[in-house]
Amino acid sequence: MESRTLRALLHDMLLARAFEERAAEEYTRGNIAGFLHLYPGEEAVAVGVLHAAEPSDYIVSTYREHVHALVRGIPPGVLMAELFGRKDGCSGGLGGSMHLFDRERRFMGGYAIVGETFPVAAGIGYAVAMRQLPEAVICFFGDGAVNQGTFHEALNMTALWQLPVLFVCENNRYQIGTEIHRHSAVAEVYKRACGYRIPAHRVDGMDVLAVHEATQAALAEIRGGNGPQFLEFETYRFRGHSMADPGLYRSKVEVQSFEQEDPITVAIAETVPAYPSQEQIAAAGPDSIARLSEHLNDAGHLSTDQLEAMKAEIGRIVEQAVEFAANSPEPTMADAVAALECNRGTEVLI
Amino acid sequence: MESRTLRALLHDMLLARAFEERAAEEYTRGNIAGFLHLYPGEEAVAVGVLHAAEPSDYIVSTYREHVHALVRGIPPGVLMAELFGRKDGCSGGLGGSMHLFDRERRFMGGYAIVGETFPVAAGIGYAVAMRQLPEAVICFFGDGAVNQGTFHEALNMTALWQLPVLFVCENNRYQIGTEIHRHSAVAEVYKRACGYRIPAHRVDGMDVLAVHEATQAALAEIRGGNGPQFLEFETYRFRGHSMADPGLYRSKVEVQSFEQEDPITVAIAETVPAYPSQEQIAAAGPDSIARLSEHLNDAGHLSTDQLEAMKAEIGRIVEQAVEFAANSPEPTMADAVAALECNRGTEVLI
Amino acid sequence: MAGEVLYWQALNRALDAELAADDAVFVLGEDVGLYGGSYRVTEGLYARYGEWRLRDTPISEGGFTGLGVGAALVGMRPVVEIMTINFALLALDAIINMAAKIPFMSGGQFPMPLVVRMPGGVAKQLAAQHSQRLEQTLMNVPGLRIAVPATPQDAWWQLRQAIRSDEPIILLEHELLYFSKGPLDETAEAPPMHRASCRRAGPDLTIVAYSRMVDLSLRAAARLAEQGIEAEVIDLRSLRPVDWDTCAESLKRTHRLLVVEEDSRFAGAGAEIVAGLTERCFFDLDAAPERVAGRELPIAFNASLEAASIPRPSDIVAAGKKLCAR
Amino acid sequence: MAGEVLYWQALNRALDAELAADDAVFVLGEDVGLYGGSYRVTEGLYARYGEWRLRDTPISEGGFTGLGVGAALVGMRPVVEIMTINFALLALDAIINMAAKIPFMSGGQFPMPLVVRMPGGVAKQLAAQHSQRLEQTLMNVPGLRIAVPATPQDAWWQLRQAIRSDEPIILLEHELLYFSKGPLDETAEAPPMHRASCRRAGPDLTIVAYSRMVDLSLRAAARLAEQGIEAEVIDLRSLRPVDWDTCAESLKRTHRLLVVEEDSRFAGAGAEIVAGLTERCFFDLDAAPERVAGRELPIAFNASLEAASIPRPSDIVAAGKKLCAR
Ligand SMILES: Cc1ncc(C[n+]2csc(CCOP(=O)(O)OP(=O)(O)O)c2C)c(N)n1
Ligand SMILES: Cc1ncc(C[n+]2csc(CCOP(=O)(O)OP(=O)(O)O)c2C)c(N)n1
Ligand SMILES: [Mg+2]
Ligand SMILES: [Mg+2]
Repeated sequence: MESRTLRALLHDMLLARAFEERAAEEYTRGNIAGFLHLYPGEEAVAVGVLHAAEPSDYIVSTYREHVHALVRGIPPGVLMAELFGRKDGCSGGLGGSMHLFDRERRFMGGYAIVGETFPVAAGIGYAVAMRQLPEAVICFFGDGAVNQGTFHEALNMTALWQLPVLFVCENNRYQIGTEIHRHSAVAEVYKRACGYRIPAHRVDGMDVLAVHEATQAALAEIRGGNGPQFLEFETYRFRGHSMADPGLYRSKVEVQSFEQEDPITVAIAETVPAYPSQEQIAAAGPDSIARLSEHLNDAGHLSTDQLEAMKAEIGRIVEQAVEFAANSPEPTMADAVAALECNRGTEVLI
Repeated sequence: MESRTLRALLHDMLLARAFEERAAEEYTRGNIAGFLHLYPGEEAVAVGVLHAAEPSDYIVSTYREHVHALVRGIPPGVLMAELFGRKDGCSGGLGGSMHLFDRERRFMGGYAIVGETFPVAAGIGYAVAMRQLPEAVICFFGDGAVNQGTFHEALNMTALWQLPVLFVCENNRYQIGTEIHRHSAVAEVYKRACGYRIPAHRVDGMDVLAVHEATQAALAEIRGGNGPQFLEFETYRFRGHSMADPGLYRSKVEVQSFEQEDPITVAIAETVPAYPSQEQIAAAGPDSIARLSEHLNDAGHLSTDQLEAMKAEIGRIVEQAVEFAANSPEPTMADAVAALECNRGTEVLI
Repeated sequence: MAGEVLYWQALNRALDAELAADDAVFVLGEDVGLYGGSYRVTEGLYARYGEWRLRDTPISEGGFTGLGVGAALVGMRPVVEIMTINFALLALDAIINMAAKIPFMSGGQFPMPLVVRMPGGVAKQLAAQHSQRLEQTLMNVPGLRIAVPATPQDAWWQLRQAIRSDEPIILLEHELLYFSKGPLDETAEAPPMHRASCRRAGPDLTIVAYSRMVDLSLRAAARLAEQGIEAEVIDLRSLRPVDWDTCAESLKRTHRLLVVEEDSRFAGAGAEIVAGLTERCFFDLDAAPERVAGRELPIAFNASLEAASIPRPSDIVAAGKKLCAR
Repeated sequence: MAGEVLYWQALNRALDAELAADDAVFVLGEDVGLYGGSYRVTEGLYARYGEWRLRDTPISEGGFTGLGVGAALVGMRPVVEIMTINFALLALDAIINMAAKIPFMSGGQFPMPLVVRMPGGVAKQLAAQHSQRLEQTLMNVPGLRIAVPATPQDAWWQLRQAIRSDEPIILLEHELLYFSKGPLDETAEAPPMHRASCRRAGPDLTIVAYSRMVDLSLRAAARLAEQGIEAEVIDLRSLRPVDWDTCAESLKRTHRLLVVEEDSRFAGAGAEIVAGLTERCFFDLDAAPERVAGRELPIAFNASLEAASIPRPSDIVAAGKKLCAR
């Protein structure tokens, strides 16, 4: 993979992490309210998948969709403004955190009723197939969502009519507080697709390169006119289900063991060969720092300095996003009515 | 298999056929109205399955359930009275053809919204499992029903909690006018069960003995505490979807080829060894009739005379059923209100 | 110009016209294609437009209605047929939580040119689960429009208007109206979709009805006239929005309101009609408004009980007389 | 005897009492077990009663509500928790076409001892899809009962009554009430489930409300009192059936009706209250009845718009003054 691509993946993962952690802070400060579902731990999925997509593809997502939106290219300020409920948000402050929409970027919405993404994606896929366009629809959902009836109905229809839909399961092993073995008779989610003859694979969702590669392959199949594809990414969320969830149902050991697989740490290791952790540096003592910096010099992709610079820039981006959001006005009742009536054309209806 | 059992299977299949054909006549005469979904062609399934069940098992069915009810033991007169909408019907004339209920015989209802049978069966199974009783729930449904979301949801829950439910798919290859390859991505219905780790088999639904055997085996597994089982029976309906359906979407060739597999003809061949068809007798000429009757004499199970007697008796049963129905009074509005309020106890509610 | 056609034929022609006019239009539902629709509404169209435009679906109401929503998001104009409204309970999330809300919650980015057609009402001994009426459920949803054509002409007009509109629109058809006949002038200009229509003028009493109850009300009005009571009969044609002005204007003259609906009375569609008109016309009313409505019972299979569970012309006559006696 | 508890605690104790009293009772829903319920209503019960009695379900609202129906058919007393009413759109077939109709269509053979609990209403910036109110949908269903407890005491009473009853009963809880406090006397005798309660007496105006709107109405009544208008505030407690007598009796004295509901106005629950009371009390009324209700909009995420989309005490005060000025 090219350096540039690798750097871009890392950049977006770091941005995603920083954006979400900042959103959590703003929630604590009272600038964001309602349900706030954060993504830390799962960045490799959104970044790996969406970097494999074309601008002409469509994205359908859930309530845990900030990072999908961000990686898709919605400006961080516009996103943050939506979380703040402001007029300059991507849904005009009317949708909020769970309902991000961006027509221009074909970001077809965050849906908050579990299972809605499936038929919406199927419907967009139907339109694409009918018009015989080379576009694909990427449908995100969690492990808990696969037990909703619409999952089954949509998988059957997309397979039956060979619709260009890529089903992307973000299997973080939890449906709020219910662990996958307690909600699904079959914990290997990709196996569900066999009942519909949809090609399905399970991939390490903590490894952004593996995610990217699997997605490219699946999208190529879809564009080849071979109907839907299914990818299950094994991942983990480091935080509670939403800001309201203390996450008491998970053991500390479990959470820690997944934190060691943090996709960002993993991605950094990939991008910055031999980049040492702060602990490694401390543990190695001054002598070995010298030794380690040699590794960094042979690097391939990114020096520690460059990484620090990237992080600093991301810090500024997020800061600006918050500023933009804070300065954006609130939508008015007239805006709300106009949104509802956006589809009131000139037809003789009223 | 014992002679007695074989004769009982044949008897019930013949009764079923006669009952349904008579219902069709009564519909034409205007004594029955509404939707009337008949069963001819599929008798081997209901008879084979239900003869393997215990009185303590529960039955959940669809709108095409007259024969399930009949074989379960609801008296033909009581059934016919329900089709006539009369007070002595098994649902008091309030439910009608699609909503047959009989608490005593654990006939837990015919449901007319496709897909409702699944969660109802799961719920009864839940109660049985919780109470650790040796009972099973038999859930009937068609090939079209498996694309409803509740199918998926119920299969997952029954498998997850190991509930004692036998799923019985009557695959007659049509969802009204839509052939199975046009409604399901996977036409081998039993394969759907694999996504839930439910043991599943496909069986010839025109062969009553095969149906019976498969059901016995599945029920034994269930009673052994091994959770749900799934059986797909390949069958065919000779008539339209309901009395309102001329069935123009099926080719004559197809219908005829299935008629040659009529489960009743097949069952008669099984029960009355060497019992010749009218055509065979005619074609063989007088000499061979003599020869064939020898076969009948070694018979095992039933002589031609006995068969004719059985048919005659069935004719009388059906005749009496119609008479009983025609003489039953109509339910009154007070009956209707009482039914709605059957559950209004002595609690302090109103 | 105007010939007589059956109600289903008017719908069939409307679909045909719109399918021909715009290739973003497609129809989906169970047996709408090869079979031609269980009430013949799509007869002949499969052969003409092919399977992508007339899509036979699996039995997956929630899924295929949601599929319609998705297709509408990208500019298609799907016409979803839910075989009967009884199955719409499985599709309400798609209609209420998606179709009606997406235009709003996307901040106005996504219009929703979706039509959902469904026959409903009490037909002939279809029993409790197949005699559903859901108008009040849908009426309470901001963002939806509901049309209730009672004649072939309105069926033709309102279905075409619905398909051409970018709003999510529900067309409630009635199973017993499909084979009713009436004039159809395909070239006549359509009134606004929500405009109520006065089907009979009269100074003594205003009867407000919709769908099949319009015909029953007209029959009752004829009988009332024999007894010296001249009722005005208003066909609402639309249940969301309701054309309050036409009704209020009539009440100003008649001072008496009778609402007729097939739905069971308690919290049915008639509740809003009575409440909305009382609020608007309180001082015009000389008597308490009345509703003739379905009973508080599921619909029985037995034919006599079924008939007694919904309004009959005689019930309307009795209520009209009582109301005018006050 | 009576201590102060939170609303969710009253529900928790009611469940505990009934789970202990009858082993046919079991609770099912998403995260009701190990997690203890998203609003803490089932806290501690999983440990006490085990997984078969507190069943964590997959996300399958249609399926597990239908499972409750099946279990009720064989004499269990399931208490289904739908995490929030927003997801009930996926379970309406089980509630409306099954639970409410089976007793009737089985000819009275099968009672339906099912309880479905669900929090709903507009809470705090949960946005369009999570701010649903469905009372009018359920009110139109013969065979259902709907309880809307507004206080911990009623929550305790009505949940226990519901579990002990053989009728299918919906308990509509309000997300903003869970953490409200009030007295609870566990030994006090319960009034009939459907009986409305007069929360404040006054001769000038009758305010009819339910659920969270009761508290807002009481606050508005206090402010009206400062301006010389003494309002009576009636808490309906039950939406099906409605206790007409208590309301009518009040109107006989006050002659003015104001209905307050959070639901959007058009065809909301208030429509039936206004229509039913107008029909019953027309000649007692001195002015047209009024509704203070939610706007005809999905609920916006933005906090100010959200607040402006549902009744505020000031809206009630304004409507009360206007009504009494007539
Ligand atoms: C139909 C429906 N039921 C329940 C909920 C409440 N709920 C929100 S998120 C969630 C868990 C979803 O789990 P999963 O699909 O694994 O996604 P994750 O949150 O883990 O990303 C639940 C139960 C909902 N939003 N919609
Ligand atoms: C939810 C729902 N959708 C549609 C229908 C209309 N309908 C009645 S039977 C039927 C076909 C069912 O096919 P299948 O499950 O194969 O059973 P079969 O009639 O062949 O026995 C349909 C579509 C219905 N009753 N319920
Ligand atoms: Mg998850
Ligand atoms: Mg079939």
